[in-house]
Amino acid sequence: MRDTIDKPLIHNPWLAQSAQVVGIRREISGVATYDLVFDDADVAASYRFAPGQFNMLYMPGFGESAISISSDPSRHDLLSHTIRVAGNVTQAIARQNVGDRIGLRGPFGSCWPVEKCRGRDVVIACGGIGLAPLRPAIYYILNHRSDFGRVILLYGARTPSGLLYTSEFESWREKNIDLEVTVDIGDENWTGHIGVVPLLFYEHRLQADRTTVLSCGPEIMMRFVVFEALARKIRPENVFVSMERNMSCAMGFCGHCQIGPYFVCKDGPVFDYRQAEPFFNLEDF
Amino acid sequence: MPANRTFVVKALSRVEGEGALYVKLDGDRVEHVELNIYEPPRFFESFLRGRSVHEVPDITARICGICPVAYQMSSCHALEQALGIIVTPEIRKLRRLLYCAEWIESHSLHMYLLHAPDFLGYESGISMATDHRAVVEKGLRMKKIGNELLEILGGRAIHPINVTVGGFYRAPNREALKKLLPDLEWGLASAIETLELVSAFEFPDLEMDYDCVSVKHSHEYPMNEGRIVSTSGLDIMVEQYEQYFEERHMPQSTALHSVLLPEGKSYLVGPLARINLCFDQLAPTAKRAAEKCGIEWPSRNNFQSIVARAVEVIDAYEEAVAIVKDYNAEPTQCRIPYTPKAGKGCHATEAPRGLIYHRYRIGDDGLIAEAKIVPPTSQNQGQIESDLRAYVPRVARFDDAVATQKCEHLIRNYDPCISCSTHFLKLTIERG
Amino acid sequence: EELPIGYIDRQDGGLYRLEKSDGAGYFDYVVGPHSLKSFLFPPRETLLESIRQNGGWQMTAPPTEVTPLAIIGVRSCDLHALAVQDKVFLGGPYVDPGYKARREKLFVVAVNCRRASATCFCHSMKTGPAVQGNFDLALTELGEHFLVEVGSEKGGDVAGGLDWAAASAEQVAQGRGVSEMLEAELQSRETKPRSNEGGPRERFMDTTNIHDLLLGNLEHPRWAEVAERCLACANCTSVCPTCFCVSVEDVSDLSGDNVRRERAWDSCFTMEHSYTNTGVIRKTTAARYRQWLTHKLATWIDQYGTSGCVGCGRCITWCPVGIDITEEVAAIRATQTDGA
Amino acid sequence: MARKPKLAVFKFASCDGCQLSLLDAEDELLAVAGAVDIAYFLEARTQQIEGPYDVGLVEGSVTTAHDAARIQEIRKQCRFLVTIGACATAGGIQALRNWADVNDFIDRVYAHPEYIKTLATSTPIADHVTVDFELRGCPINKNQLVDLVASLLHGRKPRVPSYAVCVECKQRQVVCVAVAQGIACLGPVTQAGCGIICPAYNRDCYGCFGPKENANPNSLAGHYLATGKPRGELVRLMRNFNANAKEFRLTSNTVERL
Ligand SMILES: Cc1cc2nc3c(=O)[nH]c(=O)nc-3n(C[C@H](O)[C@H](O)[C@H](O)COP(=O)(O)OP(=O)(O)OC[C@H]3O[C@@H](n4cnc5c(N)ncnc54)[C@H](O)[C@@H]3O)c2cc1C
Ligand code: SF4
Ligand code: SF4
Ligand code: SF4
Repeated sequence: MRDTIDKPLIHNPWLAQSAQVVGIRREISGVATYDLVFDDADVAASYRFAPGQFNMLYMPGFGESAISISSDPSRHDLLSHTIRVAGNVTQAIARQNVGDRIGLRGPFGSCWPVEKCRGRDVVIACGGIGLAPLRPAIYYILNHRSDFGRVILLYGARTPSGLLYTSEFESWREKNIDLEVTVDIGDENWTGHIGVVPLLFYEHRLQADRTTVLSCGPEIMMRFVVFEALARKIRPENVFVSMERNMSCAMGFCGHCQIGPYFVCKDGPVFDYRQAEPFFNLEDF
Repeated sequence: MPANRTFVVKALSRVEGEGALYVKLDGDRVEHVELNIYEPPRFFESFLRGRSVHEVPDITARICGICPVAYQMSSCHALEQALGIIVTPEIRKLRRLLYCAEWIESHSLHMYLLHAPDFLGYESGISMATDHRAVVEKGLRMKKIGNELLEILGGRAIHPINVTVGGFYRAPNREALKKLLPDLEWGLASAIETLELVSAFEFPDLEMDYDCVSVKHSHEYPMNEGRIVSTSGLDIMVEQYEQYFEERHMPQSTALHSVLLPEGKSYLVGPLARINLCFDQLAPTAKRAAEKCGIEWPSRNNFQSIVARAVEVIDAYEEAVAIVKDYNAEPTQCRIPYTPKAGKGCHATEAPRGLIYHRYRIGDDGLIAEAKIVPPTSQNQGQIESDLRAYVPRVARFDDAVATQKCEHLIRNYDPCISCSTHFLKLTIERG
Repeated sequence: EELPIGYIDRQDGGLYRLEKSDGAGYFDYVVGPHSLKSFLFPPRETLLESIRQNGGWQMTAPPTEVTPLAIIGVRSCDLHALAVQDKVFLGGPYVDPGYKARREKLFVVAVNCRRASATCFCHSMKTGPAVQGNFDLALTELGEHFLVEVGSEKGGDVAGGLDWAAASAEQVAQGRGVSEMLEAELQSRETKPRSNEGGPRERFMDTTNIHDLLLGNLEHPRWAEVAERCLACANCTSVCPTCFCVSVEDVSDLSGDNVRRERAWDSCFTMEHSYTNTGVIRKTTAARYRQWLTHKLATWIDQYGTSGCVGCGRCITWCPVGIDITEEVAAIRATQTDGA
Repeated sequence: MARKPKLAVFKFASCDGCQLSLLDAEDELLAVAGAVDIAYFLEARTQQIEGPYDVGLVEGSVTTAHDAARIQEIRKQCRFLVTIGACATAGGIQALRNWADVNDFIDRVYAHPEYIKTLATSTPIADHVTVDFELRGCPINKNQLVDLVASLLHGRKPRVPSYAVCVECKQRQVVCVAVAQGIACLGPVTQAGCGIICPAYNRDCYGCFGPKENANPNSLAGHYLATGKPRGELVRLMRNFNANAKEFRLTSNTVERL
């Protein structure tokens, strides 16, 4: 016990760092991507993150929100966050302009197992804004494309106008990513799939023993993705989901993000299905 | 001016509540004046029946958010009389301190935010602050200190929770009170400056033959107890109140006018009445300041009630300083225990706006069987109408807006606490 | 705070009374409403202060200056709770700076209990009654004398500086006897017939396989049943010496230019606790009670390697309607729906 | 700079205490008056600027037919309507009439009952029109009111917790009066916000802020009954300023019928 107390305290983990908004891209209605650069050059130089990790973005007076990093992990000059306007904090962020400053703590949480996927096939199944936390994983794979086998990206949204990052799709396809896009409700220009993401599993033959599934989106969608993956004999430890819970500290102090034995903030947000299984289908837990 | 003119003022402002004023003029002659009350009745006396004794001060507080302490104090005293409870001198002092706090708060609010703007030509204290920021800030701070005192003693400023039959639930924290002492001393000094400020105002010249009524105590300025006296020579025990005063329900209104028997005359309660009747009981500093402020006491001009309020704030601050200085230990007993039993009791105290009378009967089951409450505003209402009857002819020459504003000013002299079940709203003057 | 010397406490579900007792010594009241928790992990604390300054924010963490604090009369259950909170705030990848600073300046004078209240069940949780470490000095009341045990260097320095007589072997044995007797008495609760004429039920908890028992019964009807009684008022979690949930909120002035980020004790019983933008996760009181109990007694073990309950019984005493953690566990054990 | 938001304060059947809270915010009053345009506030100013208003604060309950019509008009005038206080959010103490015969009340007090126009019930504003936000309390807490104004100015959520009074009691380390003294306290079923003054002053919480979310007064009343509190006392405790709030109303009726 005592020895933990004597562990030197490197920095105050509650202290947010000031970062400047250097770019804002409107993605879809109600969602924009914010590029942030730390004010403190030392902080900027030492900051590293892994795909799937998130930051706590701070708007003084409003509060903090957990936001996944959506930029390329190999880029050290800026951090992107794709944010959907939801409530208090995200609305306040949406009122910021280029040049304004916000607070940032991070990175926090577990990451997509991209390292362990080297040499394997990867299925990325995501819905709506769930693509944002997976984009760093996609970039990672693209940066090391030859290290991976088949890479399938199954992406869906309610409508075509709800799809993120569509301008990048071409370049992803060029780099040999099987990209299937689906929507719940099409419009007159829509010629692609109609239906929910889990159905896209039927478009592909997967090799169970060499496939890893990464999924992020509404819980109900992830439940069916897991179902389809397991039905194809993919082992639960190779199926990864990203969970969301109220998060007030990101360090396991506040207790809000617990799911069973896990703190989503430090044990998650990315869990393999072995971990998530006991609690995944419980209401209210 | 047209011979027949009616002006309607949508709302009487800077008084607590809503209602209407109706004036009918025949040339310069006032044919009819009527203050109409729009406050919907809230039936406190009815639903006090069947409640426990200890709940009464919590409930009566809700009659009025502006002077809850007055209601609580009168309830407690009346019920203590019914139950034969005698409180300790320490409790008595703390109650007086509590009342001082409410006077400070209520009077400072009225003087600085509601009434002074009338004299200085502003539509509100808020507008006045643009030109006289320091003055308004001083008033706010004086008011705030009153509220802080209320919070320490009562738990909160509006509807205090620490007041109960038999005393207090918890003795006020000594340290907290002592810490407020410098503020109270500042308040005393500021109150003296306030008196200088307001006694230099220009007062419309409306001398009335008031029959002033107030509680009077042999050596204290009246707050919690005393006999009931009047200018016309009344000097009775509180128990006799209902033999001399009667509430009459005026048609067209939810208000009950209180009149002095047997003639059924209207009378004046409030700061001016108190100072006229109890000048000698003022605390020394307050008395000295009142003597040299240039107003002749007794005053028959209720526009000078603002001066009376300023004097009373000095008195209240002065007493508060003395009581707090003296408060060196929290009393070991701050609440006299009792068992509810059948009995009757009544009591009158002095709310910031004037005399307030409560009477209760406790039934054999120990619950309230009957309650009667006479708030200050219903007592003043007849007098307000009389004042207006005298005043309206003098302002009839002005156009509607100005005349209304002047009538409102007059009504504000009374600082009417309309929520005490009585409310004003619109002024109609019919000129025929 | 004054010590209620010469008093004993009478505790039961939703009931706490201090009563004068002739035989009572200095420390014969047992666990009171407050634990060490509030000293090391204050109910409200400022984490960060932000001031708007030329277009940006000046963000600073308030200094964690602390005055050394000595706490006298800490019981074994609370010492175990202290160890649990140490794990939470100091043992993970992140260290809470405020807790750390206060913890380092803490001096603990423990006391070996001579009696237990009806709500105590430290023996079930293996956390008492005898103090087992994590203190600076420990006292055992022996009639006229106190037996003092030194538990740390700091404690030794303090004791060394005082003119105390060395204890005889006999006295040491006598001291040990105090705890052993109490322990035996507590153990006997488990075999006693349950109803002891009208007096409060003397608590104990069967912890056999408790982790799997609770997690295997997440759909047990008892959760809904306890929710009929539970007020979701958060008294239990607040008095619990190990519960650590907080809410973190900004407090700002009217201009919005001066902001304090504060944390305050929260509870899994509040709605805010599981709020997310897409809905409250634990809407029902049943779900909240289940979260509390399963965390305290089961998933805590996954997280920190020990139970979150130290058997102090505070949650039983200070529950306004006397809901009893030991009874709820017993009820689930008696009627488990799962083979666990 | 953007146009200052227009604020209006309206009064229905009430004691005026809640609107007074704005004037009681002495430290912030002038700053508030600088930041918003106080367009209509009879208690404080003569100036009355016509609607529409950005924010309307409504105090008091609906007890007359005229007021029932007036609140409809006010709703049309206000973009964001906030009810302040127990009267406006639950019907207030005057809702006790809902358990009695109003005519009986009137006859006792007034000599000319024919002039008294009043409804048989006292109802909260939300029974009549859509309400955007509620500030509870009898009276409201002025800090919550100032925070509400600030939150409207800055476009954020007001900080108004929905948990029990007990949460703050424990935060302030106040020893529970129910457990340690056997006083029937409403804290466990009442929403926090008052600053837990009552338990801190050694007395029962009597429910000024109304039922907390997921309130369970049935269980609490059952426990108090079981530990010897008289039925009448519990009925009266629930029948105060929030008597007409659903959870309190149902429990007081249940206990009364026992
Ligand atoms: C690990 C993780 C990663 C996330 N990544 C993204 C992302 O990349 N882009 C994005 O748009 N959103 C993301 N979210 C969701 C985002 O955190 C919430 O939408 C956001 O906190 C809502 O805050 P608000 O203040 O605008 O809403 P309000 O409804 O006003 O919420 C108030 C506060 O409650 C908490 N809260 C509310 N909803 C959530 C939630 N869903 N998750 C956690 N805390 C919540 C926050 O502290 C928030 O400030 C992520 C959530 C988690 C847990
Ligand atoms: S769960 Fe109850 S008995 Fe266990 S440590 Fe917490 S308060 Fe004490
Ligand atoms: S168990 Fe008891 S103390 Fe805990 S939330 Fe429920 S009623 Fe409150
Ligand atoms: S809620 Fe209470 S304080 Fe507010 S107006 Fe009504 S009676 Fe007065």
